[in-house]
Formats: sequence, structure tokens, C-alpha cells
Amino acid sequence: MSLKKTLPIKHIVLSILSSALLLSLLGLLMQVKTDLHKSVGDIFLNLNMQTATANAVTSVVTFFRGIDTVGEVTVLFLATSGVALMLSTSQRTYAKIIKQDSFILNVGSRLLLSVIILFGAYIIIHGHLSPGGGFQGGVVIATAFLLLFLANPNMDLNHSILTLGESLSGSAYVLVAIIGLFKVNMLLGNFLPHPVSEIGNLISGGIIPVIYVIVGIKVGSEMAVIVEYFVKEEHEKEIENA
Amino acid sequence: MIGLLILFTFLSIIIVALGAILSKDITQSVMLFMGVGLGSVVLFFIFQAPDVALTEAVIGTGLSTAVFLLGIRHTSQEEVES
Amino acid sequence: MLDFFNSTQSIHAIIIVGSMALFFIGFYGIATQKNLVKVLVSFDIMESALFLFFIGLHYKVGLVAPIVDDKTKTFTGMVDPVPQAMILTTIVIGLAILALGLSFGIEYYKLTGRNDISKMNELRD
Amino acid sequence: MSLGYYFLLPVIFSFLTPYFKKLGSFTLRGSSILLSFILFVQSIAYTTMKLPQISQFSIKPPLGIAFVLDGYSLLFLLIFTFSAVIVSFYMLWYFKVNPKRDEARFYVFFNMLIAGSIGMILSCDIFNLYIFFEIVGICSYTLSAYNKDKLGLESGIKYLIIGSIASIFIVFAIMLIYLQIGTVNLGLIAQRFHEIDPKISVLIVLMLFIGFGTKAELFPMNFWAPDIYQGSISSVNGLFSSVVAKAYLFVFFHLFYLFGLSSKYMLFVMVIGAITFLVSEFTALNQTNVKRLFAYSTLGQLGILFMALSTNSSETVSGALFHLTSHSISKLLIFLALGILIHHLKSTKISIFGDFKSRFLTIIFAIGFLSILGIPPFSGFVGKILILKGFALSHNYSAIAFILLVSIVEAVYFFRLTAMMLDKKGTKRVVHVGFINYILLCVLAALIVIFGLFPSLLIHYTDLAANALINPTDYLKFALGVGL
Repeated sequence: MSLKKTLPIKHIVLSILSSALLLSLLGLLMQVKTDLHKSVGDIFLNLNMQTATANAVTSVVTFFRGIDTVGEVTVLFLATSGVALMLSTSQRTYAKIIKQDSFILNVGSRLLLSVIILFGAYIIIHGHLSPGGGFQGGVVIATAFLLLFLANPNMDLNHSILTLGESLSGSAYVLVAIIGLFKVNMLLGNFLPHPVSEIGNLISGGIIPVIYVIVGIKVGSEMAVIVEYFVKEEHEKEIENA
Repeated sequence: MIGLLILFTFLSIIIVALGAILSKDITQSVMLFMGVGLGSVVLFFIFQAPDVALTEAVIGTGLSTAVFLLGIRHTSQEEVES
Repeated sequence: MLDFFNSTQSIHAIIIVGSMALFFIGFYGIATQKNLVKVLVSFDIMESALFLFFIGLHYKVGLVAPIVDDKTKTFTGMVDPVPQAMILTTIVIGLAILALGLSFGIEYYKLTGRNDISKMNELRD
Repeated sequence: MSLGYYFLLPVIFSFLTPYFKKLGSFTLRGSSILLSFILFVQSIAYTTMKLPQISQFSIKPPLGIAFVLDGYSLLFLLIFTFSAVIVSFYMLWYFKVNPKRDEARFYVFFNMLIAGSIGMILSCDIFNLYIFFEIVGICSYTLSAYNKDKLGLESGIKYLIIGSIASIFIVFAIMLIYLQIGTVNLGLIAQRFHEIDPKISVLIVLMLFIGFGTKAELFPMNFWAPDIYQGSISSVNGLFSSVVAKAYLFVFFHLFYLFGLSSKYMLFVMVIGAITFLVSEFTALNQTNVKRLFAYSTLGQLGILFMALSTNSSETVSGALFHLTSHSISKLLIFLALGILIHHLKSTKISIFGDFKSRFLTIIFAIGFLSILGIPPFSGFVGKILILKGFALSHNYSAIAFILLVSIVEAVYFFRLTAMMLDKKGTKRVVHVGFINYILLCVLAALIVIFGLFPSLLIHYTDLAANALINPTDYLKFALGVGL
């Protein structure tokens, strides 16, 4: 038996190399200085009073770096379209699964649905006052639909309403951006009144809560579509096996 | 105290992540990955980033795991198929 | 002894070592795993490591979350909000990539009965 | 028109696509063509205006995000919007002969691919650039898997994994930059990049190199590219070759010159480009699949561009940008014509070049091949001769010898294909091109010949672009928001 087989030389060399890499990377990262310059975030914190938003992260996400959020919403939209393109088949016939629905599960999930949707709406509407916002609240609303699907896989979502919500909210977001150009000569500018004295109130911050509501509707309907495709995918397989 | 808390959370995340990578069972690996997300949520709260913590809890841990579990339901459960 | 752990510097050291360990665990997963789902899990672990690294290094002892309430009337002594906004964006993008990758995997599994990326070799000359 | 519309108009189009679909496929196709036409006409209008132009979002730069258009991005804007117009007309033919249910989704991904590429070249904020990077990424993963067959899905999965690794490295680099200098604005980063600790700056450069180099198909990281080309449909191949790869190339060199890396890393990038060129051309020699062959040819041309663009001399860079434009047009021509051929002959083997009979397609392919090879009077000749002239002016004779020698290898396989087309033996099938494609291919071929005969039409813009690239003071002024 050769030495090569008794000693896994390749593995030893590889692990030595990778640990050397890791150690040198650690040594480098230890030298990272965080206070070389005043960061743009500190400047935003100073400016944040002007936007009359209690939550500085929200004002950065929706206002100071607003076009990032337009792009992010677009990424989610594209992912939804991609999932729909992949998982929709031409002969998609939902033969109903013959399965005894549990009464308690059905009623319980419907009861919980309203509570979860209310909670999601709360997170969206209070995005500029407390942690949370359009993305988080939208996903919470989508998980309510996930619960419904788990309780009753035969359920169908009303696709025309979801598509309407998605298209309208997306277009509304772009329109808000363009109205800013005409009103305050800046794309995505804050054209609604936002007096500083109102800070901490529900209606404050100008367009910031408006944008988060739009984002919430869009993310909620998109995530519901994604969840539906993944649940129905499974459903279809079960029919084939039966 | 806070330093020790961070240290222990990190250690548990690392152990859970190793388990997620090394596990032979896909479902187990996804569930352990959820543990990584939960640990991150705790750390984000400690680091005074409640927005990120909420996002990670809802999106990174909640919906991601749900999508994973729904997705792998009918693909192979074992890591290596015969 | 506990005071030693509570300084900003040692917290940063813990964060760097911990998140890089997590990062390399994910990297090891990508390099060695063959199942598509586990590759995606490894990606998400790598991403989580980066998020912890970035958010953690902007935390200093004594700073509070960037939200004003009745007690803190002004935006001073708060952690930097821009990294948090960036990470929020990146988490959402990660979910989008994950859903897309899984849907590709499901469709591929339907056609071939495999989701082993090392056996994907139809594309060759 | 504000620059922001380049992104916002395609976005609103994509969001409203379900309603266009309900109005019928004619409305859908028509509106997509109209959209790309509006953007193209607007880009032409920018050639008469004073550059740079700026469009701000929410708050003035350097705090906020802005889109800045300078001479360098104007050239790419023209290439991208022109390719979009051509491909959206070509898709009329494609969907007529291949009716598909998911036509609307194709238009969504196609338009967002163009919009994301334009966003990448306009944005002056590196995190915003990363978001456009992901938009382009998601669109290209889905477009390469569009056929939903085995090959398509495999290429989609491979592309998605590679793309995600690249994006993780880019995110890491952005985080390190923000930790070090507290900003993500390109102008401020350019000003303060030298203040970063040299070791960490090497780490940042390495991560950006891995991230953007993977996507821009540089040598050690380009093993995936031929697979992707083989798995996807021809018009998408044309887009990958003439839009997506060029957008990543743009970002690579934009950051390269903005961060002042050209003196330190010039030789490194040049050698990597040379290796890319050499390896790709030799691998292309023994390919039997047409799409892989042209994919390797694209990689080889990108290698020349990497060599020439990293030189920091305005003559060579201007020549390289001329070559880039000519290569985009020629590859679009070849891939669109190849799509027609593959549709009629139902094969992607290299032998299809000997099996068809159509004088028009033969001429078109010959023009494309000769232009890429650099034979007069086509535009590729001017591009290559300008690059060689630039190298000669900077006394880099080894690079000239290298390009000329490796071009011989390129000539071998292109002349082999031409010989197969001209061979009169064997059974030949008549291929009908169709009216729309006839016009489109004629336009592309005419552009190749016109730029070859009257290069001064294009050299004006490439000179402008080269100056803006090497000496970005105007760009920096706008990115920093000075005097707005």
C-alpha cells in the first residue's frame, strides 16, 4: 500500500491551505476601521428630522435610497414571473383531491386569517413609526394565505384580483416617483406636506407611508402567488401519483 | 453579559449551520437552516437592528423555510440518489 | 472578567471570527454538496454570515436603534441606518433568488428525476 | 426626458403586461416594439446634447442616488437600445413560427433585461448598481431556461448558481467599502479609495474582480458561459453576447478607471485577457456544436477587449470601443441568422452550415464572419487595426504579435465554416428567411459595411467615450453633485 493511500495528502494540503486563507482573511478583517470618515448614514440621521419619520431605517429605504426599493420590488416581481413561467403547465387541470376536509382546521384557519391579515396591515401602516414596513407586512399577509392553503389545498385564489393589486400598486409606485419630478423637480421627491411637528403621528412623513402601503400590497399579492404556485405544484404531483 | 450572549449565540449558529450542511436528510437540513435564521434574529435584535430582525424573522426564516419545504416535498429526500 | 467581553472591540472580534466561520461553512457547502437544495441552503448560510458581519460591525456599545420615541427626542447616539436598509434589500433579493432556483429545480426534477448538480452534464460538445 | 425613464418606463410596462396580454398579442408585441423604439430614439437625441447629463432621485448626490450619462455610457446606451429594437422585431418572427403560451412573460424578462443593463451603466451608486446586477441576473437565468426543456433548465440552474456566487462576492466588497469609507457613492469612493488600508483594498479589488469577472466571462471563471449559450434560444444568445456581457464589461472597466486601479493592475488584467483570448480560440477549434463555437468566439473577442481596454492609452481604448461596437453588431447578426437556420434544419451541429441553400443567408454569414475576423472592408477590420495601432504607439509589440498569431487560429474555424457554406456538393435544403428577418439582417449587415467604409462616423463617439473613461473628471463632478 502506498503512502498516498494511507495518508490523505490531498485533504491535508487542502485543509491547511484553506485554514491559512481563513486566518489571513481574519487578520485582514480585524484591521477594518469603521470611523475613518463620517459615514453617509450619520448624515442621514442628522437630516432625518426633516422627513418627519420616526423610523430612520424606513426613511432611508423609501426616501433617501428610494430607487433601490423600486429595483427591489422589480426583483420580486421578476422572481414571481419566473416561478409562474416555470411551474405553470399547459394542461393544468386541478382535479380536486378527494380528501376529507377537517372542519376544525378549516374554521380555525379562517378565524386566524383575519387576525394575521390585520397584523400584517398594522406592520405596514406603522412602518414609519416602528420596526417593520411594506416588505415585512406584505410577507405576513402572504403567510396568512399559506395557512389557508395548508388547511384546504383545493382552495383557489382569485387571480384577477391579485393581478389587479399587483399591477395597480406597481404602477402607482412608478407614478408617485414621476409625480415627484413635476412637483418638486426630483424623481421620487417628497411632494406631500410633511411638517416636522407631526413626527410620531400616524399621518406624517409625506409620501413615505404611502410608498410603504403600495409596497405592502404589491409584496403581499406577489408572495401569495408564489406560495400558491408552490402549493399547487405539490397538489398536481399528488394527482399524478393517485 | 452582552458579549457572552453574542458569543454563545454565534457558537450555536455555527453548530446548527454545520449540522445543516453535513446532514444527509434534506428536510432535516432545511429545518436546521431555519435554526440559523432564528439565531440571526436574536443577534440582529442585540445589534439594535429591529427592522432587519423583523425582516429576517418573516422573510429569511419564515417564508424561505416554507418555500423550501413546499419545494422539496416531491423531490428526492436523500442527498444522493441511487 | 465579564467586563472584558462587553467592550466594543471584543464584541467586534467575536463578530468577525464568528461570521467568517459561518461564511466558510457555507462556502464548504457550496464546494462539496451535490444536491441543488443543499447548495441553496449553503448560499443562504453564506448570506446570513455576511449580514451578521455587516450589521454587527456597525454596532457599538451604548448606541440604540435608529427610531425615536418619547424618550429620545432627537436622532443622536443611534446606529447607522444605511447598512440596515441595505441588508433589508439584500434579504428580499435572497428570497427571490431562492424561489426562482427552487422552481428551476422542481421543473428539472419533473423532467429527469434528478436534482444532483454534479450529474447535470447534458450540455457538452 | 429624464434619464430615470430609462428604468421607470420598462418597469411600468412590465407591471402592466397582464393587461396588454388581455388586449391581444398584437398589442403586446406592438407596445414592446414601441417601448424599445422610444428608448432608442431618446438615446439618439442624447448624442446632440451636452454631456454629462444627470437625473437625481429623492436627494442630491453624493447623499442620494443619481443616474449620470457621460460619453462612455452614451456609446453603450446606443448599442443596448439598438439591440433591443432589433431583437424585439425579430421576436415577431420567432413567436409566429414557435407559438408559445408564455409570450407575455418573455417580453417582461426581455424588457427588464435591457432596462437592468441600462441601469447598470447609468447608476452612480455601487449598491444601486448591485440591484440592477441582480435584475439582469434574474432575467438572464429565466431567459436561458425559457424553453423549459432539459438543456434550458440545466443552463438556467448552472447560471443561477454561478451568478449567486458572483453576487455574494460583490455584496462582500460593497460591505467592506462601506465599512472603510462610509459611502456607496461612486464619486466619493473614487475620491477616497486610496485612503483605504492597502491590504484591505487588495481584498476589495479581488472580490470585485471575482464578482464582475465571473459575469464578464474572464478566463478562470468563464467555464460556464458556453453551457449557457448552448442551452438557450438564439435571440437570447444574441442578447447575452451583445448586451449582457458588454454591460458587465462596462462596469468592470468603469470601476477599474474610477478607483484608479489602472496603474497597479494593468498588466494583470492584460495577461488575464490574453489567456482568455488564447484558451477560448483554441477550444473553439474542435467544437462540433454551433452555439458553443460562437460562444467561445465571443469569449475570445472579450479577451481582446480586456487586453485593449486596460491599457490606459486613449488610442487603444478608442479602438477597443470601436471593436466592441462592431462585435456587438456582428454577433447579433450571426446569432439571429443562426436562429433562422436552426429553426429550419432542426439541429445545432456544425454540419448545418453545409446543408442549407440560401444565397442571402450565405452572404449574411460571410459578412459576419469576415467582420469578426477583421477583413476589410468590414467594421471589424477598422476596430482591430485601431487596437493594433494603439499598441504600436505605446510600443507594446508583443501584444500585436500575440493578437495577430491567435487571430490565425480564429481564421481557421471561420474559414472552415465559410468553405462548408460555399461547398456545392451534398443535398441542400432551401431556407426561407421571411420578410421581417430580411430587413433586420440587411440593416445589421449594412451597418457593418458602413462602419467599415466610413469609420469616422463611429470614431467620433468612441473617442468621446475613451476620453470619458480614462479621464472621468466630468463624471466625478456630476456624481459628487458639485454645482447642481
